[in-house]
Amino acid sequence: MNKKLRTKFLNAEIKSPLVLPAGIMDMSFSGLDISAKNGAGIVTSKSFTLQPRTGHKGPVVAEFEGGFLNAMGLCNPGIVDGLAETNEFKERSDTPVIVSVFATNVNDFLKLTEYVNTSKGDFLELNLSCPNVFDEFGIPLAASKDEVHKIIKAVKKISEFPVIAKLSPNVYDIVSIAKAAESAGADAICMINTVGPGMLIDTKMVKSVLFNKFGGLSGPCIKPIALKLIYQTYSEVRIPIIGMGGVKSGEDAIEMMMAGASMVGVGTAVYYRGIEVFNKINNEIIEFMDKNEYSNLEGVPKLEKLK
Amino acid sequence: MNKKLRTKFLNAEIKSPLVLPAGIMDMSFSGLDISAKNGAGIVTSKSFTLQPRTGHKGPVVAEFEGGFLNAMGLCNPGIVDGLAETNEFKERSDTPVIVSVFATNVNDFLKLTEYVNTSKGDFLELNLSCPNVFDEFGIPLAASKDEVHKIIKAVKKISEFPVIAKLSPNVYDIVSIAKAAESAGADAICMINTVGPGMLIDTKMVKSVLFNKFGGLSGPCIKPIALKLIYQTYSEVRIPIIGMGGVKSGEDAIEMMMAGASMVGVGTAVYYRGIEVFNKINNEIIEFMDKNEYSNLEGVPKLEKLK
Amino acid sequence: MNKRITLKIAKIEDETHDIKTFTFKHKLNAKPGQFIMITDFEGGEKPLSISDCSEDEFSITVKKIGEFTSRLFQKREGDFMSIRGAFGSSFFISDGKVLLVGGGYGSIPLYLLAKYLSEAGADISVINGARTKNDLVFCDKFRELGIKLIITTDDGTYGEKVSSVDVARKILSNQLVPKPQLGNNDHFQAGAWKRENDEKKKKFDFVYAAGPEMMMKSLQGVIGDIEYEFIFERYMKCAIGICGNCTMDPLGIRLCVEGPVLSKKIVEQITEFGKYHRDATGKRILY
Amino acid sequence: MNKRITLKIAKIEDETHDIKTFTFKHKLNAKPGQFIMITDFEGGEKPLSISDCSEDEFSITVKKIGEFTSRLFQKREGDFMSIRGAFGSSFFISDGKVLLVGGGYGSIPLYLLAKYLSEAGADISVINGARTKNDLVFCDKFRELGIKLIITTDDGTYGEKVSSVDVARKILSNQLVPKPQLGNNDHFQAGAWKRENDEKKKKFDFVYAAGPEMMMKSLQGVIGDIEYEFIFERYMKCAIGICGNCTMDPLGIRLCVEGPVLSKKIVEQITEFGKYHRDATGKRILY
Ligand SMILES: Cc1cc2nc3c(=O)[nH]c(=O)nc-3n(C[C@H](O)[C@H](O)[C@H](O)COP(=O)(O)OP(=O)(O)OC[C@H]3O[C@@H](n4cnc5c(N)ncnc54)[C@H](O)[C@@H]3O)c2cc1C
Ligand SMILES: Cc1cc2nc3c(=O)[nH]c(=O)nc-3n(C[C@H](O)[C@H](O)[C@H](O)COP(=O)(O)OP(=O)(O)OC[C@H]3O[C@@H](n4cnc5c(N)ncnc54)[C@H](O)[C@@H]3O)c2cc1C
Ligand SMILES: Cc1cc2nc3c(=O)[nH]c(=O)nc-3n(C[C@H](O)[C@H](O)[C@H](O)COP(=O)(O)O)c2cc1C
Ligand SMILES: Cc1cc2nc3c(=O)[nH]c(=O)nc-3n(C[C@H](O)[C@H](O)[C@H](O)COP(=O)(O)O)c2cc1C
Ligand code: FES
Ligand code: FES
Repeated sequence: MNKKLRTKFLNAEIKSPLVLPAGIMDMSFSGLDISAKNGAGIVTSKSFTLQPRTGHKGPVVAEFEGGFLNAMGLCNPGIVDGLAETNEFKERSDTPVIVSVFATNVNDFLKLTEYVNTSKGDFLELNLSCPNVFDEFGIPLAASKDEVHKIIKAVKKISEFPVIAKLSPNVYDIVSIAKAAESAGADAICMINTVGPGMLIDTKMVKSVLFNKFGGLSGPCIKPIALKLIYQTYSEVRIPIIGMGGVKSGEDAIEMMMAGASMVGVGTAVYYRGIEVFNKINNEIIEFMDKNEYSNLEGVPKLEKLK
Repeated sequence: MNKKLRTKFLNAEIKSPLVLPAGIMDMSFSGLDISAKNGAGIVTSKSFTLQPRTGHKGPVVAEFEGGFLNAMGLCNPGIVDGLAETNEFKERSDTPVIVSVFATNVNDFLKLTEYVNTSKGDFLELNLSCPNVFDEFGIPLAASKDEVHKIIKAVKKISEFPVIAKLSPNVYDIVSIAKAAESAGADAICMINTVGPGMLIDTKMVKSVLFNKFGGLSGPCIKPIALKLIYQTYSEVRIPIIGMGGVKSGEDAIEMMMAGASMVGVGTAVYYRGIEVFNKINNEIIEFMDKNEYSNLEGVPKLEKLK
Repeated sequence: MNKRITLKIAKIEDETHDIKTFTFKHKLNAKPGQFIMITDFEGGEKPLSISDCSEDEFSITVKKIGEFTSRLFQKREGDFMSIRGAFGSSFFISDGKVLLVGGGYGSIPLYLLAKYLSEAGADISVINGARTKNDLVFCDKFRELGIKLIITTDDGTYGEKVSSVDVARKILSNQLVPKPQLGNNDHFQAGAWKRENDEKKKKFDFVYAAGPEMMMKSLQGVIGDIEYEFIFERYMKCAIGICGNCTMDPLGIRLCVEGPVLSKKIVEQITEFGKYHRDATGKRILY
Repeated sequence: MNKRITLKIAKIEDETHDIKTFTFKHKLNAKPGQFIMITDFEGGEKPLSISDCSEDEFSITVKKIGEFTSRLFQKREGDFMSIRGAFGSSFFISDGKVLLVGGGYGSIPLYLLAKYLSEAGADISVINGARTKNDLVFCDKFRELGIKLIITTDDGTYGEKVSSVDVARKILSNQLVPKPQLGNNDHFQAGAWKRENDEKKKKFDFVYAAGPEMMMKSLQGVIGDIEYEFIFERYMKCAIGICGNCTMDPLGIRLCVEGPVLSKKIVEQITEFGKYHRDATGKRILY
């Protein structure tokens, strides 16, 4: 891959700043592999839970103008079978892999971390986007800086891999949560998870389209929300940010970087532009760099931080 | 206008369920008038403040895939000149008008209400979407059910017009706020205001596109978020809802109604489909009713409420 | 194309005791091998092959298996169903000498294929097999196309007791030469179709197969170096190529996008073929 | 079309002491009368008429007035500016006998119009007026088009002391007949352009005007029943027809969508014409 795309992320050398995010093309080692082969610099596993989960009944996705709703329901084969896929991927590829895990309490996160410690993964990502678990003030886990701090602090104590906190955009003050993650020892932030959630209705059958009724928004239309939250967070934390949400083009990826992202996730755009999307965006980034005379990614400027 | 579109809203007879929402084509009596002439059943004034406001410097709007960001900054001529426009409109039209007002505290809302009492308006709408004023727990006004309750209760005591609470979607639990509004005596809910906010970046100049940096999302892509919040609210309050957010077609309007809206706002779609958008949507609603054999709007079913 | 459309069921027809065809009036523009995702919004959205498709209508043909298909079987004409698609790859349309091998409800996508092949002027033989006579689908439809039809049953309830793969092996090696059927006299009869010595041996140009994966796996072993396409099933959720549930190892082929029809070159690289597939959790299930 | 594009300033030229032309290399496809919104992202996005436009470049011509335009005047060639557009209505292109009346920097959109009219074969007279000689724009550009040019100044610093509306009145009533200019000898000279008795009176087909609103208001009084189009200015924010800041009473015409060029039929119904406009708060400002 073109040298111009080389980047560092937490002391790892990465061949492209693009990341395959959790939940996209990652139910199998081969899904990770084809994404890496198509130009992703880092790939992320599905968010694994302790037990296997079938996820929600279909329809689990629904398109609208500007994006998709999804309510996969965290379907995954469970941490044991999941890590087997991750390991099989690592036997074939030198592309770094982020193992994503999901739980709703410290204990389960710790158990998951122990499993991940035994794997061939490179990074551990904690999916902290649960809207259904509340702290004592009735604030959802995703929005509770105390919960987030507690979980990360505990996980950091035992994790053998750098720890990435994946944050939900659906909170008042994502910056305070990012800061809580940072102060608890998180090595990086990954943001944003899906927005909303939202709903769509079939007017002929008078039914919500998703069987789960509600699903998170992803795709181009969430990009402005992602950029804003990444920019705010970048202005106040020092740890690197994997920025994502609606990235579809090289231009979008550059926007993410200018907002403060070190790495850029590309999820739903796999639908819009095919699995080749990573290389397409890689090439567009190079084009942009050539046109604007940036010789390496570090040279691409960031917005002035918010005061 | 076609009789099929007749609807009741708070004891007023309305010729179409479509509403021109606050902030769209409403800086002048003639903007309201042309919207009514083009088929809006109710028109809303710009949100007036006690003093005139120039609003933010431009750019104040920015397009992205699926919608627009705007950061108008509540520009308005102030309540006195604003009501003069409203009154001039009412001299020419029998279309009901909602006077929207914005403040950040009870006292100012009360002063605004006194002005509105002297006007020819038909409804009073309180724009409660301020993200910049916090209650004692650090919760923004838009998200504080106590603040919302306090303001509405006070305003209801003196308002000579039915009071509509306009809610922000950017809160954890819009239902509790809607319920607070209802229990304080609000006659209706208007939802949703713009989403996010978000940001866009010009990659050549490395600047945020909006001079205010951040702006609220409107347009088609917020429809799923609007539908979800309206549906949740409809499931738990009895007062009518003016539903809005991304409505662009008759099908969208029907979705809003099925989610629980009594009236449907059409804002940003004025850009996509011209000022004729109201009549276009009116016609599409009639077409839908004919095709699915609904003889009046009350016959259009709602989704089963959430339990 | 992922736009959802909600349609009334225009017609429901029984194919067998547990297979029905549902027809919708809608211009779908689907090609043989493609599928739709269909739902009634009551839980479950499922991939089903297009079994027929014309200018203004299309059909799906469904075997009652579990929760979703059972509910579908209770629908009546006039009921709404909501679909998106058509999705996926379609069969190559050869104009040469071709053999189609279908097993059980797997034969469903082969009918539309046969129609297209027939229009293209191909010399078509179809082996339509099933476990037992009651599971045979589309025999009449194949007959109507006027092609060479060979019906087999594993248990001999229709014709001899024989596996379709065995028959395919004999036909591909020209030991047997199927003749255009006479009336309904088209069950497998090894004797009747023995190659006469004066019959010319023309090699087959293309083999198509649809059916149980283990059947296709065996068939692969007898095809030799002839070009082929198989149609596969994997658990599908999004059908738009993002969730990754339907990927096939080790290529990461997404069956909903690059499939469901896969060509020889791809099939030969698929190590999970005939070994395992993944369920709704992503767990591997061995065959 | 609302897509934003960020471009380098290719060329900056002085027109007068306080008017400059900025040229960009970009295919804008704008028609005479249309405008763009332009910003440097330092505060302010402003509507400016397209003053020239060809296959691969376009220009704007700007008078230094306040904060934004002053900052614009400090830009250099090679600096970026970001634009969206072109927006709005454009002038009708007549091929008859037409009179263009421009006042001050208002003449800016008339040059591109004159170019189009000239191509359409119209018989063109332009009255290019200003308060004083230093405020005259585009005189040379109009001269290059080889059309009948009449330059007026309110204070007589170029030609006689005369108002452009007065001159327009005389020309429209055929008391004066403008002749093609000789060299730079095109300032207003009532004597030189008196109608000779043998000159045929052909009525004007179309009048175009651009300039201070009160000038256009007076002009309206002398046009009689000839068709006309005026180009207006109102405070613009969104430029996409949703904020309503630029509406004109009582029609609710959005100047950014239905304007900035308005035809006689519309202008005649606009009650605020020459009376008031609205500022950034929406407050009415009397002329
Ligand atoms: C591309 C493709 C085309 C198909 N075409 C046809 C067809 O034309 N006719 C037909 O009858 N069947 C077809 N199937 C199979 C059909 O999708 C399943 O029979 C159906 O989903 C069963 O659902 P259920 O709820 O009734 O059964 P369940 O009890 O839910 O499942 C029974 C079995 O059906 C399969 N299945 C269930 N859900 C899915 C899913 N979402 N994706 C894939 N497989 C699933 C699994 O093997 C499962 O073990 C096709 C499958 C695929 C992938
Ligand atoms: C359709 C249209 C075409 C125009 N074409 C030209 C042109 O070709 N050349 C040119 O020099 N000027 C043109 N103008 C006027 C130009 O927009 C203003 O001169 C400019 O915006 C002044 O900005 P400022 O910050 O320098 O001055 P400010 O000090 O901000 O304002 C001075 C005056 O400029 C006007 N103005 C300011 N902002 C706006 C705005 N957003 N929209 C409309 N008017 C505004 C107001 O009358 C204001 O009183 C046009 C205006 C319109 C509406
Ligand atoms: C189908 C789908 C499944 C997802 N599953 C997960 C998941 O398991 N864990 C997680 O942290 N995020 C999950 N996400 C969120 C994505 O990782 C990403 O944050 C989001 O989609 C925004 O990026 P995009 O707009 O590029 O898709 C999922 C998104 C989609 C569309
Ligand atoms: C340019 C613009 C200005 C707006 N101004 C206001 C306002 O002053 N007060 C208010 O309550 N809502 C305001 N809104 C929000 C709209 O009333 C509406 O809630 C929102 O745009 C969603 O509807 P839409 O997607 O149909 O535009 C504004 C929206 C836009 C796009
Ligand atoms: S079903 Fe989701 S990738 Fe194929
Ligand atoms: S500037 Fe907003 S409507 Fe014209």
